[in-house]
Amino acid sequence: MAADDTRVSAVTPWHFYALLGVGLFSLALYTFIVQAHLLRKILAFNIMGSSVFLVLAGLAGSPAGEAPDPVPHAMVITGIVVAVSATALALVLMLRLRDTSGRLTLPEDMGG
Amino acid sequence: MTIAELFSAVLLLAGSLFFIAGTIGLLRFPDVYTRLHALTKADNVGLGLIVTGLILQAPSWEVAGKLMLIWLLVLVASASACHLVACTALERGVTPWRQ
Amino acid sequence: MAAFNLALALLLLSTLAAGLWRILQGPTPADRMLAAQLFGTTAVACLLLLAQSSGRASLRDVALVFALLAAVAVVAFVRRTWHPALRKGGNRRDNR
Amino acid sequence: MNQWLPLLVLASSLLPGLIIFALPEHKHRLRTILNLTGALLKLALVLGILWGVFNQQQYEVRLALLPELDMVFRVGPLALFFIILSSGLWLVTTIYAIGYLEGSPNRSRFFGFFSLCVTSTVGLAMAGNLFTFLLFYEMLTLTTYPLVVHRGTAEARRAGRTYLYYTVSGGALLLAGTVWLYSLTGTLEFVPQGFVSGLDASHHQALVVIFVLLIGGLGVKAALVPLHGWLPKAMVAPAPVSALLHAVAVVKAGAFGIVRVVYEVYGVEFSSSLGVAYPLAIVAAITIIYGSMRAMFQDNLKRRLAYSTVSQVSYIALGVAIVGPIATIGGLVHLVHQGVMKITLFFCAGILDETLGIHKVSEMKGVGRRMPWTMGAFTIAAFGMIGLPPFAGFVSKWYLSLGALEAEQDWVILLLVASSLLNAIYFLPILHAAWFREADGPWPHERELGRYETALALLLPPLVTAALTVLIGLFAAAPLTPLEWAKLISIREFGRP
Amino acid sequence: MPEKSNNQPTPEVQPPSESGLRWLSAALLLVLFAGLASAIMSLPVGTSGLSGEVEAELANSGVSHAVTAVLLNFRGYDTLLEMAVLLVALIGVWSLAPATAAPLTAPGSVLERLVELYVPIMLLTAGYLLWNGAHAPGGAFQGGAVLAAAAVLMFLSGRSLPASLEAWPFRSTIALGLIVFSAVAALLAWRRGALLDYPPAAAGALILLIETTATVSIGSILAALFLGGRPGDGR
Amino acid sequence: MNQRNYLWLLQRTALFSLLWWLLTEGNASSWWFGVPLVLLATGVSTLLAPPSCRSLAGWLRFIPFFIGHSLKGGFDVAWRAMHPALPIAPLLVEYQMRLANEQARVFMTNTACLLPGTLGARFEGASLKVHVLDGHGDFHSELETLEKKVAALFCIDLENNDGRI
Amino acid sequence: MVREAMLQYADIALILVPLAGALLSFVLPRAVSLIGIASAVGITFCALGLTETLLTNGVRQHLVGGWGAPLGIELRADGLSTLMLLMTAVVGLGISLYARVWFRSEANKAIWFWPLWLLLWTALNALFLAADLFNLYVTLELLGLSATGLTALAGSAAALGGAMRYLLVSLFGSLLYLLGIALIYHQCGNVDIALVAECLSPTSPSWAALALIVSGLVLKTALFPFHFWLPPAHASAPAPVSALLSALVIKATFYLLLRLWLDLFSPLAPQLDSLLGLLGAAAVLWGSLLALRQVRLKLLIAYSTVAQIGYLFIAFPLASVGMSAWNGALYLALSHALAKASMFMAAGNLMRHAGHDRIRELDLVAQRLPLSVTAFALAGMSIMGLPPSGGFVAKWWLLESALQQGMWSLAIVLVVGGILAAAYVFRVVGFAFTESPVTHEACPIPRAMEWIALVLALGSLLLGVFVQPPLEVLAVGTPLAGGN
Ligand code: NA
Ligand code: NA
Repeated sequence: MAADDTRVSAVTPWHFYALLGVGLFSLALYTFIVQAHLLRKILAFNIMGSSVFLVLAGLAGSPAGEAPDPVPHAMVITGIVVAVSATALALVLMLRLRDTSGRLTLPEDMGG
Repeated sequence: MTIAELFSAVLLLAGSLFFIAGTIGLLRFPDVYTRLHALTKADNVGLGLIVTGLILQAPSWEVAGKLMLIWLLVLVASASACHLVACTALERGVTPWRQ
Repeated sequence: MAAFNLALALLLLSTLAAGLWRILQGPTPADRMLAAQLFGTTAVACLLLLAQSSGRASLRDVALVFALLAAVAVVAFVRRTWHPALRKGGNRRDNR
Repeated sequence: MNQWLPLLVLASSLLPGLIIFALPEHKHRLRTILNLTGALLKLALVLGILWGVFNQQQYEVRLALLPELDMVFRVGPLALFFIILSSGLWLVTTIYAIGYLEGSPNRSRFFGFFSLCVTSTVGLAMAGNLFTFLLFYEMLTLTTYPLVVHRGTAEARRAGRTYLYYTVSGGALLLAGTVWLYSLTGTLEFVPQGFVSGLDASHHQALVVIFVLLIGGLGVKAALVPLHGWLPKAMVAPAPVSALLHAVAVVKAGAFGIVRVVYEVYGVEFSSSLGVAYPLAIVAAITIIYGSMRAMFQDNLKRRLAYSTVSQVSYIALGVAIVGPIATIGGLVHLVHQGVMKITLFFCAGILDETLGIHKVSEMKGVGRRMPWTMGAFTIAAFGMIGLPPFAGFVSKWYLSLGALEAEQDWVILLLVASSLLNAIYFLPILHAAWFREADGPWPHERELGRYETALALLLPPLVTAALTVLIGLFAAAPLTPLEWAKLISIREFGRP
Repeated sequence: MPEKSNNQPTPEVQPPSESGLRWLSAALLLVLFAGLASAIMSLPVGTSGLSGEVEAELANSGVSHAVTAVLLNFRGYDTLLEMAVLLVALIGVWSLAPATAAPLTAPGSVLERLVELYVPIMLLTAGYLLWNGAHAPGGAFQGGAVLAAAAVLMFLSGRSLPASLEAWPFRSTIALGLIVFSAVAALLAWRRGALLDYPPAAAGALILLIETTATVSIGSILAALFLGGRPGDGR
Repeated sequence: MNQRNYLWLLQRTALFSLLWWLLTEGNASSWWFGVPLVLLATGVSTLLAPPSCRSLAGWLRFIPFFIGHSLKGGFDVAWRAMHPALPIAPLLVEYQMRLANEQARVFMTNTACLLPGTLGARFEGASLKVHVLDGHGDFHSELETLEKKVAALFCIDLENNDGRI
Repeated sequence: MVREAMLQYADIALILVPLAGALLSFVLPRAVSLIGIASAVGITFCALGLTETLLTNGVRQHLVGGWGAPLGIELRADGLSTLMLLMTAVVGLGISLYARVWFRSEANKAIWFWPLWLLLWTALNALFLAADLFNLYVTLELLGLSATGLTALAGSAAALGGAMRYLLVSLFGSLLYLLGIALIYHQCGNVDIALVAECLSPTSPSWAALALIVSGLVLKTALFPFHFWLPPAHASAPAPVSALLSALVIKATFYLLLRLWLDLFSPLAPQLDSLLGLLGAAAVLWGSLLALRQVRLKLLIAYSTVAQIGYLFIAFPLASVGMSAWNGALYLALSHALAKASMFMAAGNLMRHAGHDRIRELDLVAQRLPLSVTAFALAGMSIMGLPPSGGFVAKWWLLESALQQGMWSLAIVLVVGGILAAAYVFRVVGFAFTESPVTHEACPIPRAMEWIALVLALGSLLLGVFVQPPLEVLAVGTPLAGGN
């Protein structure tokens, strides 16, 4: 699939979804970095994930009313399952960390 | 626009108004019990009206039945949820608001 | 008609903003849960309207799943998060 | 057979070493048998090769390692020169070490590394290219470290750390120089008169830097000032280890490497025209004087000997750096002569320590009468170091002086005279105290070790090496002596006697 | 477990990072956003991606819904690994902690009646979603999620798995989907030379088999994840 | 298992079949997959909730009552919520149910939530705590009407009943 | 017959065998270690079989579902993939054997270790075989989650904290990667690496995808300054887990980065290699310096990993001339895998024996656990880059490239890094020679655990002696030819 010149760059509603996606991604990333509380980090991760899915699926809308491209949708479903799994593991890990160390934040750096 | 469509539109609009009313109740009522009243009753009537409105537009009987089914499920869930929340609030000692 | 349905769906969506305010306000977790319940019911209504307006029958299935999962969410809330037996100390946070 | 012999020479110490590691601590007898069998076998194999080389046989093994870069063992005259020294002195040192470590812990570990250390030295001696040399040079570092820290005291570990910092850094310099050289030339094969002279003149500046890197890397082990700092500290190691460091393996490996680089990588003529030989001579000269000056002020006997090594080994570098066949002979022959003499001195120092607890020069008053044989050997070696005829050291200094005259470097004569004077200043007082002064009181820590003045296993090795010091000095002109070998090598390098 | 945190004094949270760091990250993220936005705005429009290819092979895929065809056939291998991801998360959770104790009080009649009514309906709905996946949106994950919700409802009403089922029967159920999926993949590789190379005639049936078992497994895994720990001990 | 139970099972199977039919929106080709599922759902349902009496006639009468009253409840609460003065006077009252059947009690509690002004907050045995939105209203008779309707659904005779299950 | 089948299906068997092992060990917890060892042996045979087919028949390609790109997913085994698979198999077998003994006293952990480890192995093999960008994303997630589970297995607060940090970083890295893939898909309309390579152009979507993917993978590979998560995770996990994290998991993301760099990105951003090289150099120095400062042995080893990762990235700017820089980086990856696994095992032995891993108190261990200390020292040789070892060969090639191109600063970093490595390795070995008395209860260590560490260490040395075979494998269908 070489880049062919018939494709034009123009703004469509689908671009809007993708823009929304990267905007959300940036916002959530800010939370992910700045917030120390693990639950917030995990939530931020989930929002980042959703915004990536928004980019992936949002741009899959077809221009001329045809059926939308199913491949990104399938990828999003796979991605959601992965995100759910990761979230479950992260939450349980967080609770275990609280039980053992009494904290809901990451420990200080070790050794430097 | 046919009569059925007009009727449907009225029902949908009425249903939406109930939703809005329920939301207002959720905002204005003073405690969790009264808010439960607002939410449960208004939203279920709202949904019922919307479902009825949509049934009038439904392409087939099966779809109409499915819409009814969904409404019934929401109804059961809301009623049970309403009781469960109220019951838990009582047990946790949330005192009802009095004038 | 489809446009009308779509407009109503958007109207309903806008009421969700009010629900957000309740979530922010609380004061008890139950109040926040109520807002979540409001979201559930409203979402069902929206989805049904959208299914009609867009002709996507599958959205009705989504509404169905929403109806089922909303119940589970509330039950999980009262049995796990807000369960009376799990309360320690006073109910300062519940009563205001 | 010609392929196998070099490998067998390696195996004769490698295999015993590996087996010894696995031996339980209490199996002294088996360990001793393995040690001595290995050492004797190696000496026998080396003598076999000597005979072969004498009869114009070629000994070469080539093992593919990196693409286009082989591990090569080639036994020519220069390699053999060093191998004979190492394997001969190893045998003697092994006997000495067996006696010295009698009853001490961790002997399996000690003799295991001891054997690996000699394996590395022999491999480095036989290396047919700079790459192989580098491999064994680094292995030598690793195998000596456990010997230096063998005693496990805090001081030993400090010394070990210093040793590592110096030698690993030296190895890194050598590696950098070697790789750089390889990236310019595409070959690292040792050949007489070197292989870099054909390079384009635009590379000459790089070649100078590479020379500095290589000599810097080798100079650490050869203890060229200012890279010598590890050597005096390492004297905390047991006496056999000091013997190994100073005479058999480490310091010699550095000096030998300098010989290889100057003669068979750069070629001595090219080094001179590149302008790197003269600075090397200056560094060597400074080291000679500096080492002797420091030696004078050491009361600790082993430390004084260590500084003496710093000074004496640089005669080799000096001889190499002075362009001319005669100076080359002087430098090369000192490789062997210094080894034989210095090992004698360290053996004796070890005996004094073991038998009487003497560590310091100031404790040596009257020790000549208590231990005449030991001090006799010590005296012969010290005279040799000073350069008195007819001992071995005289031969070296003689050829160095002649070579300096031939190369019109008259200042070297002055240097040698000064150095000899300094040598006399730090050795003669020891001898005077030992032979002509009365002991102040009881010895610091006297032990009864057998029928003779000390244990026989300790006494025999210095006597043998002292005898050698006399013999190779007296019969320097006889066939197959170090001097004759050195002449042979020099002819190969310069194409003329 | 979450209930503990509810009224407990909030565990110490580090003071918010210095404002300098915040400003720095905000600025960097602004740059990130700008870069990504410009990249998105210059993405070409009119690419239909792989929809043409999917359309062309849909008839041979064994299902008529394109997303399901991609998930179970064209990119079925992704889904196989994705189920392994789910399993890994569960094993990780089980390795971390025992399951939380069930709620202490009786569930109450209202809840019990709700469960009686809802659970069979959810079962039916899960089956419907699974069946629907062949020609419309839906499929194993959606069905599994509803199934898991049913199980969660059961847990919450105080019912737990009989002890006899907690060991290998439960573990087998959890692994079943992946076992069947990989067995089918391997079998097809053996008979036809490539992993998951369905014969077009049998594709529909095989996919349904895989999806059915996957639904059961996904349902049990999600339900088990909800418990937040391994069942059987710690009660 | 007696005949009534068979009938009951049949009823339930039919109910779940109807459900499947609705879910698949009448897709005839879905039944090969649906039948086992319906049977499974029936089985699970039977395990969870043993058979009990339901009156069809009662249901038919209940539906209009329910629709009418929930509409009334919706209007009532919507009116109160929108009214500027917020005309509410909440009260927590106790109501003694005469329903003997536990299922019936639950049904009544749930339904109370949807009908005008009442909210079944908690019940222990026959005593139901009801939260009413307007304490001045006639909530008691409302509840009694509801109870009668529910009793009819579950074949319960409220008059000849000593309050035990 | 069996042999032929194995040769024919070696690639997919590399995915199915560990997966089957994981499932079995999950269902039958009583037989976990037996199943685990059987799977490990099976995988090793498959990897050898794949190598054999690769050498006789060249690059292997497997069209999953028979579709082929772009509709379907392709698996591809060239020399680079096969070498990584082989490395994983050998080190994995060693780790499995070690873990069998290690977890003998902790049956309650063994039942979780084995399924997690086998799933991680599945992820590794699947990752090395994948030729599809989205499939790679799934394998990355499988890898990250299983590694998290394994890290947390120790159960201590330190381990849980380390696992949590690792999980968050790994998830974030994957998301960056996925966002990059999203941009690529919508630009190219597919996710097959070979097809995408033809489509990427120097436009802002391609650059954005590049930046996202490279930063995601760099984060996961713990390149300085994103190394902060590595030491806590690697140092607090149980020894076999530390070994596999440092030896294999890091290599997987590095492999992916390298693969994508070679196939997709290097023409797009030729200047980026300098940045990666710079970070690599910083990692070498910073990691080594911190390793020197550590009080605990396992942290020292973990920081040594940080430094060694740096070497891998130094190859990027060096690779513009000839193959020797890539050869060096890969050779370093191989020998580091063996050496680091061995080091963590040796450290695990010392820790079990002494009950702690404070370096200063490792008194007399040389006498008590001579094999473990020997293993540590021999593995250390490879880490220091001293001959004869794979590390030496790798460093030789890297240095050669650096000097050929006159990149003096990188050459100096390579040399200085070696010296620093010697310093930290001998800090440990030095304490092994102390002669302080026994001050604590010592716990006996099964000999097998010591031998396995030693064999892996010897493996890393043998890599320095037998250099041609790995290079022959690597040369098949190599993407490493580099620009000239
Ligand atoms: Na010197
Ligand atoms: Na000297």
